[in-house]
Formats: sequence, structure tokens, C-alpha cells
Amino acid sequence: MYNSGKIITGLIIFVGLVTLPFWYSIGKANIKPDPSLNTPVINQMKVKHCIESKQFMIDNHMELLNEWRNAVVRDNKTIYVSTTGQYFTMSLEDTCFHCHSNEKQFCNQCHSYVNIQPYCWECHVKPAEEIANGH
Amino acid sequence: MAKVNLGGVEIEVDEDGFIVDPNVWNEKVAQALASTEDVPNMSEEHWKVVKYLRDYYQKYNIAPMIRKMCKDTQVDLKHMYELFPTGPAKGACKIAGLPKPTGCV
Amino acid sequence: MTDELKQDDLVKINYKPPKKDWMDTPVNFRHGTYIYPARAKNLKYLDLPNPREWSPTDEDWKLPENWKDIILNGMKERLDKYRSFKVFMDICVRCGACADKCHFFIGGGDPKNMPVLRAELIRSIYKGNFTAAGKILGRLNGARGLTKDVIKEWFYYFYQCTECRRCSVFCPYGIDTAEITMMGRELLTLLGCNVNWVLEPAANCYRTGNHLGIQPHALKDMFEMLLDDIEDRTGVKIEPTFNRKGAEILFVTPSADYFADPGIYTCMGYLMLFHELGLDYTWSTYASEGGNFGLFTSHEMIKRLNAKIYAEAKRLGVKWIIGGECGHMWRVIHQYMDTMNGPADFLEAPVSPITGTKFENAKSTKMVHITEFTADLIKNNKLKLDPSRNDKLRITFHDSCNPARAMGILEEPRYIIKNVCNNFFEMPENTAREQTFCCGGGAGLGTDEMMEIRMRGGMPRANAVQYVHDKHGVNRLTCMCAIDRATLTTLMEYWVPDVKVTGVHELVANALVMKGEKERIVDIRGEPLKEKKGEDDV
Amino acid sequence: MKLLLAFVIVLVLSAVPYIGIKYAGMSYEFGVIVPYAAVAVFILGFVYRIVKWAKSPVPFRIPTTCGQEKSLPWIKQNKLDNPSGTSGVVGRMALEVLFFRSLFRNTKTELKDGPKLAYGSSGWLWLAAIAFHWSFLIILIRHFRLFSQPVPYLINLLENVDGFLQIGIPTLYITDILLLAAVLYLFIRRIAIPQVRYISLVSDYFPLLLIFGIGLTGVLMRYFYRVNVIGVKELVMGLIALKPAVPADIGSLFFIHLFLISTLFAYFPFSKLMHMGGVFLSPTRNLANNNRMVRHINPWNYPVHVHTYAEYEDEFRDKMKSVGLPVEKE
Repeated sequence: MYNSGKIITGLIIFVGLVTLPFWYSIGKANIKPDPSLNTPVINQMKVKHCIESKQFMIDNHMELLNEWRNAVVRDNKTIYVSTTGQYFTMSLEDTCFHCHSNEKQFCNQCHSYVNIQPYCWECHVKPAEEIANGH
Repeated sequence: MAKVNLGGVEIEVDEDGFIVDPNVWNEKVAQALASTEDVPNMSEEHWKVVKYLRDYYQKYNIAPMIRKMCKDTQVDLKHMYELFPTGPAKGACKIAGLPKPTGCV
Repeated sequence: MTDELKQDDLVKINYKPPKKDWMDTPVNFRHGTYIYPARAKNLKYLDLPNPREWSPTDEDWKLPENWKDIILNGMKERLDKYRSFKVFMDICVRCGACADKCHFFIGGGDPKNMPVLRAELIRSIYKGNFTAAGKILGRLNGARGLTKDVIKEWFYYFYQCTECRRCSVFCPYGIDTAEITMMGRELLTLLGCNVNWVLEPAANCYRTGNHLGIQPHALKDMFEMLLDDIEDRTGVKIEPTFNRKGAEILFVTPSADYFADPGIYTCMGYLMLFHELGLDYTWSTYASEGGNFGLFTSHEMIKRLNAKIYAEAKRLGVKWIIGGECGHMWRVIHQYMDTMNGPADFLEAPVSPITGTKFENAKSTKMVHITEFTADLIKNNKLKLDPSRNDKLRITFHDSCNPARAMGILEEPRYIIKNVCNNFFEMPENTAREQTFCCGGGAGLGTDEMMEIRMRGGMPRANAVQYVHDKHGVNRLTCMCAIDRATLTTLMEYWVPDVKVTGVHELVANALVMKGEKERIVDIRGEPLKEKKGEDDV
Repeated sequence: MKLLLAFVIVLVLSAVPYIGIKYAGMSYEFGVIVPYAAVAVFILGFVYRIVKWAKSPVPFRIPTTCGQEKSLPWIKQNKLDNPSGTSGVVGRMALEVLFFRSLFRNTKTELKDGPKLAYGSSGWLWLAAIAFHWSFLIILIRHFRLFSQPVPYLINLLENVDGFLQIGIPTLYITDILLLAAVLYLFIRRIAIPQVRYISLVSDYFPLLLIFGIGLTGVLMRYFYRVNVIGVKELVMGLIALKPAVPADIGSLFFIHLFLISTLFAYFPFSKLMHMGGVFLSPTRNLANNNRMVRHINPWNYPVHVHTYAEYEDEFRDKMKSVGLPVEKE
């Protein structure tokens, strides 16, 4: 007794599952994220610079925000001193969104690409979309 | 298989000392086998049992059930073990030149 | 037999494996741990290869010149024929869950008696010769070359496995060491490396129809004796028939049941039961063996020996078959017979003539286990039973390996026992039902020269009996297997001397109230039904 | 010795992509060719192995029964441990494959003075095995977020459940911890239990260490030494769209991770890891115990020499007649 029918069915299911990503991607446009800095505030900046270096922000913004939250909420500290010695108010809404007022074009670009759902908005209000005109 | 001297004759025996060919058996051989089974002297009772076994084997090509052996020789099992300390199946059958029984026994 | 074995020595078990790798540890043939080789005459009678005089302790085993090719070709053939063998060779992850499930490992501590390592003995050769990874990586991947020492090791350890399948219950992939041992033994058979305790019964069975070599006239004589005893104890005269054409049912049981103590009492139980029912049945002298030592030799030998049952059923024109209490016999009948020697389309689906019950679960093979048959009788109130006749017995039940793990016949014997006696006690959970422990002497190991291994391997079983003996005063160990009845008797004498061994239908025989019987004052063994005062060992 | 060797092999396997990326700039080789090759070997090898097994028939129906058979109607059958039909077998296999039913039975035997044998239930191996396999599966499925665009909702759900503790940033996944802990346990157990160490081969240590390496590099990437996850996804999406391109600056840790996974995939079909497929083909588990109800066919069943009744009677006729047994020929 060989049970070849069952085995072949099993194999097809198995191969189908293993190659599922290939099938799933068929016909879907592979749009790469493109975070936009096109906001009125940023456009007005002469030197476009965040509170820390770009690479640092890419790698560590989540931890920075977490630290800020803890500092503000738990320790009542509100001033952040950057590595270059500048002072910033630790505030998502007042500091971050002051420049990055385009959540959809900025935050969500990468977050949705790699499927990250930050829980910022469980407390914070999403900023009103402000995109500079004429882009 | 090994050959041993039993009653002055070279006889082939198996690993446990049972003689391989029941036909080479005789009383001298029996005497010699008895001494290997803790039976130094073959009494009349011993001979009665051994001869019964021989007869049974010649008729049926097999050793009798132990129970039957006791019944037919009028030797109860306890006494059988006194006569043949290594047991009726092993000791008595061996002395009588019967092969060892095999199977689920 | 057991005299020179000291229990104190036996229980000093070192479970710690040696420092040296197992592949570098050669086997040591020591008296008490191996079985004598099969006699040339038995090999010849069965047309098996390489009949010769030899001994495992010899340096030269007189293997055929091309022994290596024989083994490798034999392996290839079996890998292609048995998915079980192939899959089991490949998927073991060596998790070790099986290690302390084997009674031989528990009782002896030899690491090669861990089922995983027993399989590695052959798996290492498989890897070295049949897998790319093994050929390239060699020992790193657990592969090794085939040498004569490997054959010796196989002989030693595949005849230290009772194919009880306990390990396969625990294996996450169901790897069944019995299957591997069977392959190992088949391969050894190709070289003529068999043991006499298996092959002599097989040759006898081939010739005379039963393991013990009982010829038809001797069989008849033995039954006379049993029938006299029954009449003596019950006053009922029974006249069974043999080789009778036209009977409704053929009855087949292990030959030990009508030859050896204590099986004969079980056999008397069958005789009395069938007589009382007025069953239209016959015994056969040609198919006079239920057991099948082919199972311990090769699949081909299983088929050759088993063929007699259907052939005889056909010749006699019976409708269906009942089988007696035996362990490995039922593995063969349940798992192999129909496939090998069926279809039994000349028989009818079994229906109990007494109760009208259709044995749906046996409708293809057409062979019913006697405990299924009897349990059905009791359930339908067809038997008059007086369980108090077994009152001096405090009973426990040993599930025989094959009925438990190859059939799952667990409740039927218990149901019968509970109806024919009043004092029944189960052994601990991890030692009963599908987790039951082997008697230590199954699969052709039940011979005296294996005594040390048997007493070691039987220790877990004996230990569980000891437990119920201490706790509940158990003095009788019931089983439904002829090998058990022989080997457990020795085992009990050695470990738990107060406990005697009995078959299920011996208990039935005692309890069965027969028409026209005289007052029973002795049990079927001829011993007083009631203990004399003061001798009560309860 | 075996252990050390396995360890060294995993170290070397980790060093290879590191050196290749850092010093030879072989990001295309390690980012594209190796993963493609590994997946191809995995799928083809896996299918090959299954087909190889499938080519051997199951000549006899040999289930190991672990409970009451189906017999008389009033006796309760254990349908899962002794199934008599397809549904029971499916149930038994599901319990086996999903919950490791047989391993769950595991006991530990101890010999005490007396002698007394004691059997304690021993769930640690089962627990570690369950934790390991399920964590591995969940982590694998979670990775689908890097393999799909848009990411299916189910993946979100799984991520949320796995990370429900909301510890740390990024959120700690329970399965990450479980996987590493379970592999570590399985590994230590292999060394610490003398019998298990005795049976262990290089090919037993190696996959454990390899998987530990994969888990470790994964955890390091996520929680400690960030790699450019956007770049990772771009690489992966390019691979599955069959338009491979390797973005710059992903970070060599990722390539170590990827290479170890590729090794695992390529190694899989040639190793004991095939138990994943084999467990489905195990004849002691995947067959119904309906032997006496339904005839099982052995495709290679062949005629054998038997001792016929006629031969038997010829040899014993006189003896049979002497005791009145009926004979066919006078």
C-alpha cells in the first residue's frame, strides 16, 4: 500500500505553503517606502536637521521616544539635550510633529512597509496633515 | 557440537549436555548423565522414571507432560524433584537421553 | 537455572554509559546473555541458508564468503519493501525518550539496550552505505562500516529485544524497535545466524504443526490426560473432536496450552467452556499451533507457518475460527494473517452461535479472540458462574505486550476476570495496558541459557507484581499469553515467589458451573478450593 | 569532542558571510544566490526524500495501539489512541503532530532500594519540544511581514498576541525568548543526561546550535544591533518577486542570520530534521487498527513454501489412524 494520493496531496500543500510568499507577491506592486520631508516647517529650514543624526534617528527613534515618554510622564523631566548640545522639549506633538506634520507621508511609509504598529496613537492625537503645497 | 565421554563412549552433546542422538543412549550413558545432574546413584525409582520417559519418547517422539509423567509413574511432583534435583524436564529427560523441549515452555 | 544468579548482584545496575564511544565497544558473549545458535538440521529443514555448527563465542562464525554483499543487498531489498524500515532509519532525532522504556535497559543498564541505540546498530550501517550524508561525513553522522563485529553485535542485541513495542508507545514518531529488530533478525537469517530457541520451534511447527513437535498421536494422548483431569475434578466427561470436517468453528491455540504447566489449566478451561456451550467446534492436529515463531525469524517464515490456519479451516470447511490465549500469535493473526494468507473468502463473518453477536471487528480475518468470545457470553448471561470458587486467589492481570500494543485488547480479559473472581487488583498505571512491561522472555528469548537477561528484563514486570503483592496480597498473576505463562512462572519464582501464574480461562474453568458437575472441592489444578485455616497467605 | 566540532562548524558558518560581506563585498552572493539555492535545495530535497519514502510500500498494517480496540459494542473504544477509521487516524495524527501526544506520555524510570522501580511523569522534554516547535513556527509565520506587501491582517494579529506583554521597544516577542530557552534546554539536556550524551552525534548538536545561532542573530538584530529593516524587506521583496537586488547598508548581522537560515534550509532534507515529514509517514501512527475488519493489501505478497496437509498426513498417517484421527487417504 503506497497511499500515493495522500502523499502527493500533502506534498503539494507543503510546497504551496513554503512558496506562499512567491504566490502572494504576484501582481502586487512592490512600492518601496519613501518618507517625505515635504512639510511647511521643514521646507523653511535652511539646514534640514533633526534633533540627532539621520542614521541615529532611523535606528533609534523608537527608543528615544520611549525614553522621552518615561522621562516626561514618570520623572517630570521635559528637556532633552542632544549630542550636539541643543535643547529640545521632550514632546511628540510639540517637537516631533512640529516638523514632521505629515504622519501618513512620513511615519507610515516605513511603518506600514515593515508592518510596525506603534502605539503612539493610543494616547496622542494624530497631527493634522500639513503638507507643503507645490511639491 | 562438543563430544564428551559418557559411560566410556564419545557422545555428541549440545550446549547443555543433552545428548544429540537419542539412539546412542544406554544405561551406562544414563549413569554418566545422572552424575552431571546431581543424581549420584540411580535408584530403582530413578530407573522407573527414566525408563518410562524412554518408552514414552519412543512411542511419541516427545517427552511427556510433567503432570502425565508424575501420574503414570506414581511419583508426585515433590518427590520427582527429590529424585531429580535439577527438575523433571531438565534432569530426568537428560538422563533418559531425550532432547530438550523448545517453544513456549 | 536461576540458582547461580544472585538478586543482590542483579539489582546493582549502572545506568551510566561508559566513557568509550559505543562504536568502539565490542560485544562480549557471556553465558546467560545469549542464546545458542540454531542447529544445522533446523536450518536445513526450513531451507534456510548456511546451516553449520558454530557458536557465538567462536572467533570465526563461518559466515558465507560474500556475507557483506548478502547483508547490503538484503538491506536494500528491505528498504524498498518496507516503508517502516526506511522511515525509521531516517527520522530518529535521538531524543532519548525511549531509553528508559525498555525493560532490558531498566533491568540491565547496557546502553545498547536503549531502543535508540539498538536501532543505531543497524542505522549506522544504513547511513554508511545508503545515504550520501553518511558516506561523506562518516562517523560524524553516525555512520560506520560493515564488519564481522557488527554482525556479532546484531546477533547479540537483536536477540536481546523481545519486540514488545513498549518503546514505540513513547516515541514521538512511533519508531517501533520491533520492526527494526525484525529486520535485523531477517538479515541475520540470510547468514544463517539464528538462535535455536526460535528455529527449532519454527522447524517443528513446519513439520508437525506445532512448536513442541507434538505428533498427532501424542497430541491425542495429551488431551486424554487433560480430559481425565477435568472429569476427575468436575465429574464431567468431555469428548472434543479433532480434525473434524464440517464443524462450525476451528479452534487454534498455542501448543504449550496442552503440553506445559500452567498452560494446561487454561486449556482445560477452553475444553470445559466449549463443552458447556455445546459448541460445534474442532481442534486440528495440523494447525495445532497458534504461536508463530516465524515472527521472530522473518516475514517469509511468518507466512509459511501461518498458512496452515486458513488452509486447515478451508479443508475442514469450518465457518470461522476462534483463537486461544497467546500474545505474539495475535500479533500475527491481527496484523499479518489476512494480508499474507487471505482473503479468507471461504469463511463466513463470525457470529457467536450462542448469543448471535456478530463480531464486526473480525469480519475480514474471520478469527475471534477467545476473550472477545467469552466476554460476549458473560455479557449476555450465557454462563453460570460462581466467582467465589476463585476466592482464595487474589488476582492481578498482566497485559501481554502484543495483544496490548498490537491489538488493544485490554477490557475483554478484565471483564472476564472481574466476572469470574472477586479479588482483582490492577498493577500500577505505568506498568499496565499499553504501558505494560514484557515478561522478559518474549520473541524467542524464553530459554534457560538466557536466564540472566530474562531475569533482568523481567524485573520491571516482577517489580510491579511485587507492588500489588505487598499492597493487596496478590498471589496470582493472570495473563493471556503462552510465552508469559512459561516465562512469568520462572520470573515469579525468582523475584516474587509467592505469586503463581495463570491464564484467564483457568479462572473461568474454576468459576464455570457446569451441567451435571459434581460438587467442586478442588480447583482445576486439583488443589483444594478453600485454603485450610492457618495457611491463608492473604 | 562531537559537541566542540558542531560548535566550530556553526562559528565558521557565521564567519563566512561576515567575511564575505565585509571584506569581499559579496552581498549579491550572500543576499541572493545563497538564499535562492537554499530554498531550491530545501524544496527539491524535501520532495525527493518524501518520494523516496513513498516508493516503499507499507506491506502490513502495524499500528501501535495505545488504548482499547474496537470490539464488542458495549466495550468503550479509545478512538484516538486506537483508531479504527479515518477520522480517528486524523485525530490521532493531529494530536501527534500538533501536540506531540506520544512524547507527552514520557516517564522517568527510577530504581530505588528494595529494589523498587518508580515511574514519574516527566514532562520537561515534552514542554521544551512544544515550546521550541511552536515558537519556531510562530516566528516563521511572523516573518511573513517581511515577505508580503500589504501584510495580511492575520500576521498583525499574531504579532500582537506574541507581543502582548508590550515589554520594551521594540516590543519583546514571547516566542523569541521561548525559542532560545527551549533550544538551550534541549541542548543542555543532551549534554547533561549521560545516556542522551552517549547517543548524541555531531548531527544532533549541530542543528540545535545552528537554530540557536539563527535565533540569537535574530534577537540581536531586533533588540540590540539594529540592521536596516527597510533594506531587509526590500531585499526579501525583490527575491520573492524574482527581481533580486541587494540594497546597500543592511548590516552584516543580517547576512549572518540569512546565511545560517540558508544553511538550515539546505541541510534540512539530508538530516534527521526530516522527521517533520516523516512523522506523517510513520506506519505505527498513521494507520487505523481495523486489521481484522478490512483486509490490507501487500503489493509484493508472494507465494511461499508451506508444509501442506497432504505432506503432513503422508508423514503421520499411520500414527493418526492408530488413535482414530480421521484421514483423507486411507
